[in-house]
Amino acid sequence: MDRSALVEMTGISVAFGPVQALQSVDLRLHPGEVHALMGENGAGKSTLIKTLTGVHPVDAGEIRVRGEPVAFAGPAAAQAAGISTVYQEVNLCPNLSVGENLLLGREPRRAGRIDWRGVRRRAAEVLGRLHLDVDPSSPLGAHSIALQQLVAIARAVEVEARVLVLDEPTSSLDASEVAELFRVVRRLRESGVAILFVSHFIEQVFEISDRMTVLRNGRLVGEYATADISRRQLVSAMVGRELEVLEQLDRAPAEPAADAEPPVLAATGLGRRGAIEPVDLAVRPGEVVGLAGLLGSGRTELARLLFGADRADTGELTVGGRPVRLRTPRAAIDAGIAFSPEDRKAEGVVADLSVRANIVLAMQASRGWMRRIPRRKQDELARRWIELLDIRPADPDALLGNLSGGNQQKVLLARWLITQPRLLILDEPTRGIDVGAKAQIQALVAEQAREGTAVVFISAELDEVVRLSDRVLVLRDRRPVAQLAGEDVELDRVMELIATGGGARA
Amino acid sequence: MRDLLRRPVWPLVALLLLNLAVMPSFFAVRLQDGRLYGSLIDILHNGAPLALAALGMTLVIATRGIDLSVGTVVAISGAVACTWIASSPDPASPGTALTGIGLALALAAALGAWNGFLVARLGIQPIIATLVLMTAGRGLAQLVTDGQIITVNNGFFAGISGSALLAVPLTVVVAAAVYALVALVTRRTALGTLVEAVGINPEASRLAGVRSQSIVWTVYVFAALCAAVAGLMISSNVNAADANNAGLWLELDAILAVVIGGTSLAGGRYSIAGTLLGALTIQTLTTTIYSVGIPPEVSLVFKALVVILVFLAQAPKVRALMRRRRRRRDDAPPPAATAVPAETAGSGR
Amino acid sequence: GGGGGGGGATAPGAGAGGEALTLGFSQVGAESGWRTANTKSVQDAAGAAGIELQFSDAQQKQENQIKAIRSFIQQRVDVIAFSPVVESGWDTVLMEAKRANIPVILTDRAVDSTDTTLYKTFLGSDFVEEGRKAGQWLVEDTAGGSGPVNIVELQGTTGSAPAIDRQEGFAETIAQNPDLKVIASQTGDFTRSGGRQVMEAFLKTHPDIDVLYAHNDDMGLGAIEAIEAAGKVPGTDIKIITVDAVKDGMQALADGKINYIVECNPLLGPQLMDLVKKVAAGEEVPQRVVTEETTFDTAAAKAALPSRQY
Amino acid sequence: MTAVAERVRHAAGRRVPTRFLPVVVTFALFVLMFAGGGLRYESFASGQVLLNLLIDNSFLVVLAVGMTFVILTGGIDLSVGSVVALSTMVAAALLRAGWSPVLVMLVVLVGGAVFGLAMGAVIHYLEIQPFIVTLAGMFLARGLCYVIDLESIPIDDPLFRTIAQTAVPLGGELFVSPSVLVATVVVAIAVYVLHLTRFGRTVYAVGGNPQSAMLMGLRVAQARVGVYVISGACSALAGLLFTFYMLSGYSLHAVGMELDAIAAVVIGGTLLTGGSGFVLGSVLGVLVLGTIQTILSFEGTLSSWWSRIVIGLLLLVFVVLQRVLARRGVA
Ligand SMILES: Nc1ncnc2c1ncn2[C@@H]1O[C@H](COP(=O)(O)OP(=O)(O)OP(=O)(O)O)[C@@H](O)[C@H]1O
Ligand SMILES: Nc1ncnc2c1ncn2[C@@H]1O[C@H](COP(=O)(O)OP(=O)(O)OP(=O)(O)O)[C@@H](O)[C@H]1O
Ligand SMILES: [Mg+2]
Ligand SMILES: [Mg+2]
Repeated sequence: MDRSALVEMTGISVAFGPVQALQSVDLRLHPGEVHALMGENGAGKSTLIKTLTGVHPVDAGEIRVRGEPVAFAGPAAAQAAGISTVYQEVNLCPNLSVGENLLLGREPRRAGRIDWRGVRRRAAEVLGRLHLDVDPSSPLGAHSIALQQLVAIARAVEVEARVLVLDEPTSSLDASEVAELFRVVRRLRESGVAILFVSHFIEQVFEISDRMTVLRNGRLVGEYATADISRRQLVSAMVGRELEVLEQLDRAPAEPAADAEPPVLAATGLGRRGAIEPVDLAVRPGEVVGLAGLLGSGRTELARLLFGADRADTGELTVGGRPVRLRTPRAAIDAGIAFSPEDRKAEGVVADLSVRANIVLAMQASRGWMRRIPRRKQDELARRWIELLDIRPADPDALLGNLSGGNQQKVLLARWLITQPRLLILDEPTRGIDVGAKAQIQALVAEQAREGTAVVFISAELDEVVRLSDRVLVLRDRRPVAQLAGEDVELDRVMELIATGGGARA
Repeated sequence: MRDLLRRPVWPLVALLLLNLAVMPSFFAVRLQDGRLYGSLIDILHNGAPLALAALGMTLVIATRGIDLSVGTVVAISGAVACTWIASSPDPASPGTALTGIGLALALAAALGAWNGFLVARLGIQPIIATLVLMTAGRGLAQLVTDGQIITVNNGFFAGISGSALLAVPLTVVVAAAVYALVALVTRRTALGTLVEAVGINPEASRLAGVRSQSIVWTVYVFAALCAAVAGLMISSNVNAADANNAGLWLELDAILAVVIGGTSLAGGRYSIAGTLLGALTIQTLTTTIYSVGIPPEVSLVFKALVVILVFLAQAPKVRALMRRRRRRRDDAPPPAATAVPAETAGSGR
Repeated sequence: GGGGGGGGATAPGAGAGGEALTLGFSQVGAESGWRTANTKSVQDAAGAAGIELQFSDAQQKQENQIKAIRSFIQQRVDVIAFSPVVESGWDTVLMEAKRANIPVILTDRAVDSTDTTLYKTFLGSDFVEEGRKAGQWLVEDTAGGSGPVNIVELQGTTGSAPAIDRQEGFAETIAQNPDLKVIASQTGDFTRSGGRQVMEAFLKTHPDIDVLYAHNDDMGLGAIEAIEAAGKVPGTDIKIITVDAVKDGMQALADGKINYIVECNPLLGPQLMDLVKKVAAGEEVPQRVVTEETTFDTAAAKAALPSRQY
Repeated sequence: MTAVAERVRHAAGRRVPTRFLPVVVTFALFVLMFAGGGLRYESFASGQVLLNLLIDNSFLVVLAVGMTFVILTGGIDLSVGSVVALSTMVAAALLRAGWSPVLVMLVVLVGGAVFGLAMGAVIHYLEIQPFIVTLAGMFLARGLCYVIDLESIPIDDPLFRTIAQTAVPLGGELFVSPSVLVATVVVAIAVYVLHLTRFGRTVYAVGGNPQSAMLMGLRVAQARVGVYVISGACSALAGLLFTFYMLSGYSLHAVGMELDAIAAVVIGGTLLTGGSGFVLGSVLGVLVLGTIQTILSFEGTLSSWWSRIVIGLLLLVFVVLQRVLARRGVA
C-alpha cells in the first residue's frame, strides 16, 4: 500500500453484461498532483471514474481513500467524502438557471431556507473566478455545450474538494478557456488537491499532468511520470502499436479548378435575429470551409441556419445555383446537405436504438419509411463503417447509449457519411475522440473533399481547422469578421483575427 | 415469436389455471351453430376490441404520446354507424350497414387526424390534446344518438361480432389480421424503427431528417381507426350503440395492456406481441372475476392486487434481486465460474 | 314540517309578480337512456308549463351538482330541483338555499338529511319497492314449483343507489321461498355490453341457470344475446326479470324474451312542474310524492308498446 | 390573437423570464375568460362568484398542488381521485364508529401519506413506471372504498358539520369556506417548499434530468419518493376538504378527479416531462376549469351532450391560445 496516496484503486473489474469494461485496473492519486488517465475511446476511463464515485458497483477490487476502504453508494456519498467530479457528458439540469446548476444541493441557506441573493452572489463569484461572462439567472439549456461544460467545471471547483476528477473537461473548449481552466487546476494542485484529468489532447496532457495512467481495452498498461515519456511512447502505449498519427496531415490546397464550379451552397445575408448577423458564404465542391471563432461566436448558429435546423429570418440561400428555402432539416437533406450537430447527446444519439439503426437512420429517413433499406445492406453498411472508424465494441446490435462517448461520435459521423451528401456540415466532429480516431476522421474529411464533397468544418481546435480548411470564415460576437483563403489560412492570422476582430474586412 | 416468448406469459397462464381449478370445463371448446364456443373463445372474442385499442395505443406511446380519446372514439364510431343504420330507409340491408361502417371509420380517421394536428402541428402535450376529444367526443356521440341507446336490426352489422370465419369469430379474425398486418408493416418497412427513433429522441430524429410530424400524425390516425373498429365490434356485439357507456375507461385498460406488454410510457422501444399478451391478460382477468365469482365489491381490490403482482414480478429490479438470491443459494462457491449472460439489454424495457 | 311552511311563505315574489317562474334543475348526467328520457321529460314539461328552465348536467359528480345549486342560488332562481347523485352530503348547500329562501324539490332519488325542512318534497320512485315487485313476481311464478330455482343477478353500477336498493328489495322478498337461491351476482354496470359479458361467463360457470334478474332492461337485453349465443332460449330456458320498461325492453317482453318488467318511470316532468308551481306559490305539498308506476308481463307489454314514448 | 400576444408580452414586461411565460399567459387568458363570462351573464362578474370558484374547488386546488410536485419530477399520480374517495370513506366510517373527529383527520392524513410512500418506494426502488404503480393504487383505493361500504355514509359529527357550514366573512357580502383557507395555506407551503428548500430544487432537478441529478450528488431518492408522499398527503387532505364539502363518505366520489387535477396542472403550464412549472400555474389551471364549469351553469340551456362539447371546446380554445401565445412570446 502506498501510504502517500489519497485515492488508491486496486484490481478494479467491471463488466456490463458480456462486455468486460475494466479488468483488474489500478490507479493511485496523490495529493498535489495532476494525474492524467489516458486511453483510446472505450478504453474504460469513464467507467473507472464512475466506479470511483459509486455510480457503478465494482465486480472485484478495492477502493481506498486516505487508506480507508470505501464503497460509495453513489455520487452524493463520494462528494461528501471530498471527491468532486465533472463527468464526461455535461451532466447538469438544462431547465434550471446557470447559478442554480452551480450550487444545486449546496445552496447557501438562511434560517433553513435558500438565500437566493446569496446564491446569485456566490454564483457570480464562482463564474468570475473562471472569467465567465454569463448571466447566472439565464437558463442553462440556452447556452452552448462549451459554456455548459464550463459551468460543470465551475460547479466542481466551487467546493473545497480533496480530489477533483475531470473527465474530458476540455473537449469543447477553445484555447483561451483551456488556459483559464489550467490556471485554476494549477492553483488547486498547489493547494494540495489531487486531480484526475482525462483528455484526448496529447498536448494538454503534457502541459498539465505530472503522472499518467494508461488504459487499453479495459486493462492497465502502466503508470508513467509525464517527464519520462515521449508523446510517441504514450500514443503507442495507448494504441498498442506504433502509429504515425502525430505526423501532420498534409492536405493539398484546393484545386484551382474549384473556383470555376458553381458553389454547392451559397448564402447571402443569411442571418437570424439574436443568433447570428447576416453572413455571406459560398462553399464549392471539394472545398473545406472552416468556421473559426471563440466560444459563443455564432459558429453553431450559422451551421444550423445552413441546415434549416433553425429558420433564417434574413438572407437567401442557393443550392447548386438554385434558390431554396430551408424550413426544415428534411428540406436540407433533400438538397444534399448533411449536418452532424455539436450536442451529440441531445441532438444526435438515439440512445435506445442499436448502432446499426443509428448508422442508417438518416439514409433511411431520406428514403422514406416505405422503402426500408434491406437488412443485408444495413448489415454491410454497419460492418464497413464500424471497421473503417474502428468503432468499439464492433457490435452492430449494441445499443448506442451504451457506447463510450467517442464511439458514439463516430457512429454519428458514419450516419452522415453513408448518405454521400454534397455538402457536409460538421460541428465539432472530433469532440471527445482519441488521437488515432481523430486522425482517421481528419483523413476522412480530406478524402470526402477530394471526392468532391463540400465541407463546412467547425472545431474548437484551431489547429485542426487551419490544417483542413481551404478557406476559413472567422466569426466574432456572432458576426462575420473576415474570410481567409489560400495562403492566408494560417494559424497566427486566424488567431489574430479572432482576438482583435481585425480591421481587415474580407 | 422469440419476442413473444421473452414476454411475461406466466400471469396469463396463472389466471387461466386459476379458472381451470374453479371450473374444470374451462378449456372446453365446442362447436355451437357453426361457431366455436367456450370460455377461451369468449376471452378472445371479448378481448378483441381491447387488443385493437391497445395496438393503436402502443404506436402512439412509442412516439412518446398518449391517447386518452380511445374510449370516446369507440363510442362515436358505434353511435355513427348505428344511427346511420337505424335512421336509413332500409335499416336491414347490408349496403346500409356498409355505408354506416364506412362513415364511422372515416369520421374516426378525421378525429385521429385532429389529435395528430394538435400534437404534431401545434405541439400541445398529448395528454391534454387528447383530453379535449375525450371530453367533447362523448358529447358528440350523445349528440348523434340524442342520448338514447340506438338499437339496430341489421344482419350484416350483427355479423361483425356474430359471424365466424372457419368457426372462428370474425372479431378474433379481424383483430388477428390487424395485428399481423401491423407486425408485417413495422417489420418490413422502416416505420417501426422510425417510430422508435421519434419516441426516443425527437430532436435527433428531426435533425436526421425523419419526418416526425407525419409519423406522429399517422399513429394518431391509426389509433383512432383501431378504436373505431373496436367500437364497431362492441356495438355489434349488443346490436346497439350506447353513446353514454361504450368504451368508458377503455383507454386506461389499453394503456395498462401496453405497459404489461413491456412498452415504456417514456416512448421508444415497443412490443406488439407484448401488447397482445397484455390485452389478453387483462381480458382474462375480467373474465376470471366473473367466472370465479369475485363479489363486485372486492373485484377492484382483486384487480389491483393482480396488477401489482404482475408488475412486481416483472420489474427488472426485482428479477435481478431474485436471480442474485437464487444464485447465492444455489452455488455456494464464488460465482466466477457461472457467468450468467445477462438478458440482452433492451429486451426488458 | 311547520318551519318549512314558514320558509315557503316568504318565497321570492318573482313567480307571484306574474313573470315567468325560473326553475334551476340539476341533472345527474346522461349515463343511460332512462336518464335522457327523464331529462327530456323535464325540459318538455317546463316548456309546456311556461316555466323558464336553467338546466345543468353534473356528469355523475356530486360536487358538480353542488356547484350548480350554488350557481342557481347566485342566479336567484325561483325554485331548485335536482336528482341527487347520492343520498348523503347535501345539508350544507341545501342550508344555503334555505337561507336564500329558495325552495328545493328532490326528484328521482332521496337525500338522507335528518332535517326535512331543507327540501319541500321528494318526487320519485322507490327502488327498494321495485326490487320487491320483481321478487314478488318470481315468488308467485315459482309457487308450488318443485325443487330449487337457480337465480343469477346482474347488478347495476357497484355502489349506486338503484343497484343497492333493487338488490335489497329483491333479496328480502325471495327469502320467503327457500327454494329461490341467487347463485351468482355480478355487476354489469347498467350497460348492455356489461350484461352480455357477465352473462356469458355465468353461462359457462353455471350450466343450470333458471332465472335471470337484471337491475335494468339494458343489461337484460345484453344477457339475451349471450343466452341466444349459448344456444338457449331466453324467456323459456331462462326466465328473465328486469326493471325500467324502456321501449327495447318492452319489445323484448312482447316477444317473449323477457318475462316480467317492473316499471321505473322517467317521465316525471309534468308532475314536477305542478309541484314547482305550487311550491313557488307557497302552497303546502306532501313530503313524498311517489311516481305512478306499474309492472308489465307479456300481455301488458303488447298492449302498452304502441304508445310507449321512450 | 396577435394583439393579445402583444398585450400579454407587454403586461409581462420585457424582463419576464420565459419560464414564467406560460403562467402569465394562463393568467391573462383566465382574466379574459372571466371577463367574457361577466359580459355575457349578469351577476357573473361578482366577487362572490369568484370566491365560489375557490370554495367549490378548494379540494381540487390541494390535489393539483400535490400533483404538481409529482409531475415536476416527471412522474404522474393517477391514484389521487380514488384516494380522495377513500379518505371520505375512512373518515365517515370512523366517525360512524364513534372516533373523535380530530383523531379521524389525523388518521386520514397519515394514511394518505403512507399510501403515497408505498407507491413512491415501489416507483423509485423497484423502478416500475409511475403510471402503472399509481394506476394500481387507483384501483386499490377505489376497491377499498367498496370494501368499507357500498352505500354512502352520512356524517353528522358536530365538528365536521361546523367546519362544513362555517362561512368566513371577508367583509361586504363576501365569504369563503374554511377549506379555502386551508387550500391557501397549502399553496403557500408548496411555493415555499418548491422555491426555498433544497428538497424543492431537487424536485426540479430530477425533473430536468434524473441522471444528472444523481451524478450531481443530489438526494434523488428522497425527492422521487417524497413527491408521492406529498401527493398522497395532499390527496388525503383534499379528501378531508371534500368530506367537509359533501358531509358524506361515498365510494363513487371523485371518479375521474385525477384527470381534472392533471388537466389543471398542465393547463397551468407545467410540462408533463417534468422540470418546468409552478404551483401557482396549477392553481390558475383549477380556476380555469372552474370557470368553464361556472360558465356552463350560467348558460343553463345546454343539454348534457352540449355541455360536454362546450367543455371540450373551451378547453381546446384555451390550450391552443396558450400554446400560440407562449410560442410567440418566446420567439
Ligand atoms: N452502461 C453500459 N452498458 C454497457 N456497456 C457500457 C456501459 N457503459 C460503458 N460501456 C462500455 O464499456 C466500455 C468502456 O467505456 P468508457 O465509457 O469507460 O470508455 P472511455 O474510456 O471513457 O471512452 P471515451 O474516450 O470514448 O469516453 C466501452 O466498451 C463501453 O461500450
Ligand atoms: N436558445 C438560445 N437562447 C439564448 N442564447 C443562445 C441560445 N442558443 C445559443 N445561445 C447563445 O448564442 C451564442 C452563440 O452560440 P453558438 O453555439 O453559436 O456558439 P459557437 O460559436 O458555436 O461556439 P461554441 O459552440 O464553441 O459554444 C452563445 O453565447 C450561446 O450561449
Ligand atoms: Mg469516457
Ligand atoms: Mg458551437
